[in-house]
Amino acid sequence: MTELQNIAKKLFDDGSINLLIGYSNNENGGTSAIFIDNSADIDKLIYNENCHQNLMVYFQKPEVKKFGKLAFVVSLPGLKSVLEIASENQIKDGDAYFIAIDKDGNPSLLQDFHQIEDFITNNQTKPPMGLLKLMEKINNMTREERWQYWTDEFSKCIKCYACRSVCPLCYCTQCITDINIPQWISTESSPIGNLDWHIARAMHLAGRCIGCGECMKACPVDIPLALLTANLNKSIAIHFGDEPGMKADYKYPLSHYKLEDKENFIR
Amino acid sequence: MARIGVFICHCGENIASTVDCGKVAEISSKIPGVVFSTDYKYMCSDPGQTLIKDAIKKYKLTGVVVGACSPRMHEPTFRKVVASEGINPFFCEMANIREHCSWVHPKGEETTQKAADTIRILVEKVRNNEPLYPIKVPVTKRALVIGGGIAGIQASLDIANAGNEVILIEKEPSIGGHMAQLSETFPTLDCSQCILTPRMVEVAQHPNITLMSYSEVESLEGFIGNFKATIRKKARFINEELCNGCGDCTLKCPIKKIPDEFNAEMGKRPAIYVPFPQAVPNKPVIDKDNCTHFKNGKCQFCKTNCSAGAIDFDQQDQLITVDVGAIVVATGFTIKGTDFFPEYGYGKYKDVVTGLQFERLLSSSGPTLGEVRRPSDGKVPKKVVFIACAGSRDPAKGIEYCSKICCMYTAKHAMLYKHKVPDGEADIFYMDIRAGGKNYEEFVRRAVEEDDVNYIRGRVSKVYEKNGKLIVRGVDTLLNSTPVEIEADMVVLATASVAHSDAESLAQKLHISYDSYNFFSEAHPKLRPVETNTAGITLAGACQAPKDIPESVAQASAAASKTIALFSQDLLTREPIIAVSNKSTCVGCFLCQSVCPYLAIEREEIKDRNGNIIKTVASINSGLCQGCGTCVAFCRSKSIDLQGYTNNQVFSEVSALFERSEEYV
Amino acid sequence: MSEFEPKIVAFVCNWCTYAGADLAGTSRIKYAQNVRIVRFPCTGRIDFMLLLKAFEEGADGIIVSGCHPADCHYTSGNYHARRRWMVFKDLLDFIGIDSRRIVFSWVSAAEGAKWAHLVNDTVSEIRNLGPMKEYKNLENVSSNKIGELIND
Amino acid sequence: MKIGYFPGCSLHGTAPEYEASLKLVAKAADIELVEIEDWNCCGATAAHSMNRMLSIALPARNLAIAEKMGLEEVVVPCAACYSRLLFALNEFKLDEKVRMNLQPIIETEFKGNIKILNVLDFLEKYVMDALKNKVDDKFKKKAACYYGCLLVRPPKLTNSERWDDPLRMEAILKKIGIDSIDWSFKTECCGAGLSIARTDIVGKLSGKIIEDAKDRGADMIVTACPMCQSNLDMRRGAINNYLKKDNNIPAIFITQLIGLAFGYSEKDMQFDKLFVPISFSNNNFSNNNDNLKMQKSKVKEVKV
Repeated sequence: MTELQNIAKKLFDDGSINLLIGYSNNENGGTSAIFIDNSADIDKLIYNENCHQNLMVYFQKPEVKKFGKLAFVVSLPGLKSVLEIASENQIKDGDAYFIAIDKDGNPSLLQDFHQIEDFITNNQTKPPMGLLKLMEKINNMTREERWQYWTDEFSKCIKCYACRSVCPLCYCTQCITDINIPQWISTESSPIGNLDWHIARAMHLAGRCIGCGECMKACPVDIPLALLTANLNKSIAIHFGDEPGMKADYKYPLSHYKLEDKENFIR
Repeated sequence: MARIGVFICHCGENIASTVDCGKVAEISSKIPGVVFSTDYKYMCSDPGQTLIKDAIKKYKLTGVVVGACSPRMHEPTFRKVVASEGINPFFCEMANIREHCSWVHPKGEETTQKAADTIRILVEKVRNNEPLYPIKVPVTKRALVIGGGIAGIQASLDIANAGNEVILIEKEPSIGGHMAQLSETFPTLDCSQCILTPRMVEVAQHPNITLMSYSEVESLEGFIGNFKATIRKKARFINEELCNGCGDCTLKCPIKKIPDEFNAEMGKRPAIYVPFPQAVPNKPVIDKDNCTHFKNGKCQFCKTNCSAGAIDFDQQDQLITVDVGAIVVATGFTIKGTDFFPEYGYGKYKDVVTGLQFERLLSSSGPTLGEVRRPSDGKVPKKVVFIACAGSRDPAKGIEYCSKICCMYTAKHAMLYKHKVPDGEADIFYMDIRAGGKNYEEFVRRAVEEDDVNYIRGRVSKVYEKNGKLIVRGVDTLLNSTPVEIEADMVVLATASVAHSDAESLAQKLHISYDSYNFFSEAHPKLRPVETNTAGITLAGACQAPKDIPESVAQASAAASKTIALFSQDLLTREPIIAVSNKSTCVGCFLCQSVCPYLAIEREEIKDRNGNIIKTVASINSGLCQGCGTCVAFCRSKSIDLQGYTNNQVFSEVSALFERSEEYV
Repeated sequence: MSEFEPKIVAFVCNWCTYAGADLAGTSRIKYAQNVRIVRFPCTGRIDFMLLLKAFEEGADGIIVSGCHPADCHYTSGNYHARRRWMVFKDLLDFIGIDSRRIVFSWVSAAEGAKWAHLVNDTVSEIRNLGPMKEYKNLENVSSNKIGELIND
Repeated sequence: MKIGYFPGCSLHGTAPEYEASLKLVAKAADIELVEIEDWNCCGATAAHSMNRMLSIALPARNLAIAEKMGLEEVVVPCAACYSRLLFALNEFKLDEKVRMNLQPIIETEFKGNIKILNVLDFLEKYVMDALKNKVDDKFKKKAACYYGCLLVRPPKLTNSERWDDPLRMEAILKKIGIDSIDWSFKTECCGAGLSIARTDIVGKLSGKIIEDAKDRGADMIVTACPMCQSNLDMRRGAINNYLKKDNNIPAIFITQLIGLAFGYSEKDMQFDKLFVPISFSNNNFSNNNDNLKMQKSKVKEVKV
């Protein structure tokens, strides 16, 4: 039995949890989420470098919530999303256990936000180089080139909303794109509809996105979606000095202000 | 299906001279849903209103768009018209084709097109309007009057005499304001203090008035009928209840050389002082910055000599919160000092004084006991030059307006000087004499004809000192622009009246608007001259613009009557422009909560039948919400909306911004 | 060919800029006709989606204007708006939409002349930028790419 | 450090002592003044009374050349030149039409990034610090600091804070131990260009200045403008005529005094070029009769 499985077993054995969400091998040779509701299935629980999905996306699903006591296997991005949704009043301290996987792959049990905050501080990683390079490349383009780049990318979008489904922060019961009075965003996968959707998605995640990159990985047509939010978070860090997912009492930068915020762009 | 009527007003020639109103009506008639469209000379007139009423009946209209002036002008008028025909008044919108169109553009097709576009935008809004019903809120029948000059005193007395409570706050140690500093008043030359001090006493003794001197507004929350004001009662270091006003402390204070504010710094006062003998309240105050005790802890002369034991060096500023239903702002004005004028010596010549300083020299309660003596050597000046419009009406000085009172008080000064120094000479440099007012022109003529005051029409370019005389170099524009040089003993500048230096920050605390000179702005320059744009707050006196005493008093009574009218109702009707939340779609992220400046967003727990909490959602307190809509723009799931500016309404407006020709083919 | 006349929409708050535009009217200060005004209670109310919608409707330029800092009728709506626009502008820049087409300004109720200048300046700047052809071309961007992808 | 230098006609003509003293003062403060190559007239009064574009193009050409030379700042010691150059730069910045039309006229590119310093700006920015511990007892004289009109006016252009009663020269002189009087004619007109055509008017205007300075106990008038200095110094004949008495109060450039404080000699500072003599050596700063006679004879020589 691995250390991970040991921790899980103990949680079941002492009755702390009714459901554990972790990773297991799937028939395609990859990994997928596994929902374990009794200790008999614990031997299927694994963790390796292929386990990237942010399992916190399941936290708000009613099907999961009804189990009551929960545990999640989470790595750094998952833990950041825990703190972010905590700051958004979606999870309270003690609502779930977290089996945190550190950068060397070792599991440990975290129970409160304070421990999570410490864990995140001690396990900081750099964002993937590829993403940063692409971001820099786009920023170095002329405006016309950037527009062309994104028009091309967005034209691929088939409005499958996989980006929304995998995002742990897209938990609204009513998404703006589903509203038809008024019809904010055209439902068809037309150029304008696609552009509106991706701008709206980015703005709704600005200052909230914790950078797990799931949206990009889930996208069936490979639009580098995480760039939009990553670039916005960069602006927010520069303008306001805020970074989401670091503290449970994080103050959303767009609903707070400082008198001295810069306004050199305002006439 | 909406049945909308469009009514285009010519506003006489105001709109019709540049906009083809008939054509706008014709274009509007083709908008889907518009079943009636017409134009008329004066839509706000009685026949105009009847025209709308008749059309509502005849065409069974469900909504109305009036293309006329700014909604800030006539929206209530037309909403009333619509309501009188049984339609919810919020189905009436105004398209601003006057201020935003006909007045700012030349006559032509494009201007007409803009008017038509504006109508179309509002038609789309009306199509998506929903019936709204006024909100009733209780009224606190207590007024806060800020400023205890003649305007504040008058407003307080009027409101209190109508049977309402008044809290009058004054930032100085005594009420009275500038009027208490004046010697005599124009055009009657009656003694200023003689007519003012009875009013001051009346304030102090009035059972309905709570006087808080040496106090300032710290902050203000709430809205009409329900303000919550926090007042800073500054420590005067005197126990006001123990103090009997004997004044022994002021006599015993060893510090005696502090420039006296009440005497416009022409005299001196001690560190513990009553600003003037008739002060109300007649209680001293310790000037902490100049008091030896506060500087090094050594002196306590006042304390040891106070038989009442009223001196309290440990007193602290107090913050007092009061509930009030209405506010009258009567904070008055100040004047530019002589240091504002490079050409008149930057204040370095002692014998160049301001009008207010000269007023103190004329006053029998002033530092010279009413004898005109010049500050430098105490000699009686035999030649006094008065300079009117010092700073005022001068774009180069940044003060383009007329200070209004200077022509009259300069004439008064010259006259009073001549009465006191009959062999003296008084010269007045002026630009124009503005003596509009009852008996004002006659007063000026009296100065010229009876008192031999010498009026010189021209400006003064420079005043400098030479051999103990002030050389006034100017020009006489009536005598072929002859340069004039006058050797004067004294120069009196009628310096510009300006807003207080803290006027801007007070306006920001009160959320009232102010103009570029920091005078507070009235809601409408002609028809709502005492109200501000913030409901429940009115203006009185020179905080709005320079005014003389009769005008200030008249406006104070007007502000009081507005306040009394408000207090005559138990419940106040508020516009239902507030936010509402959709509790079924709200996910309770509460990112909206911190944007609400009124703390109107509350957490509401939704429970199932067994009392278990299903979720916590945002709920809007309709009493607190003021309808800014900031939370609406924040809500990702659009679970909050703003009545009167709903998502659907503004979205429809934007959708109708530009004409899409195919729709009308 | 006549000169390109840009279509400008102004989203303004009721208390400051709308009143400032009223003052421009009462003062008879002339300015360009290209602007269409939409009234909001506060700049805080202005949803970024409405700006996108305005471009979609054919606007070549957008003015967003409200009360100066510290003057907001509702105390702080303009401060929130200020942050929102800071972030939104950066996003538009990143996507390649010319953010010069959106002009943010504070115009108080006393600044009728500033309002007139703002409109005139915006019109002449947008005239120099030319029509907002990106958005207009979007209508013509074929869904071919999507088609190609599905056919793959 | 290198700073641009626009002498204008005066410093190469009537006021060589101003140029000499300024250059040595700069040298003492470790500044090299680089004269703008091939400079031309600033346009003076003639250009702006005739043609606005000409009055902008003439100074702008000088500034453009300075920019091309890689200079970031240029010192303009003559107050009139200073005014014209500042005006041109300001118009260039504010008026789009000027920007569009200028280049073909001056046949060179101009970006408008250069900064213009008058002599007081220059002394405050680069020399003040070097004047620490330069208080000298021999300077225990009363100065009447005279600014004239164009050094401070128009205030919107020059950004002067106290344009009717400036105190900048006073502060600089204080550094070397000279106290200044408070007087009323600091910014009065000296008569300026009427020096040639209407010497009598200059006599009257400058006379009033001299009279007030003297009445208030000044030992010397200190200037920062070659025009003012020449009127106050050279037109003593006309001045004395107007005042109906002889006046021997000297008028000297501020840079000459600063130079002395740096240890240069009166000869270096070209005191001999002054019509009304002045000397600080051997405590013989005086207005004795010898000097007066000398002055009278000189006045005669140059009477136009």
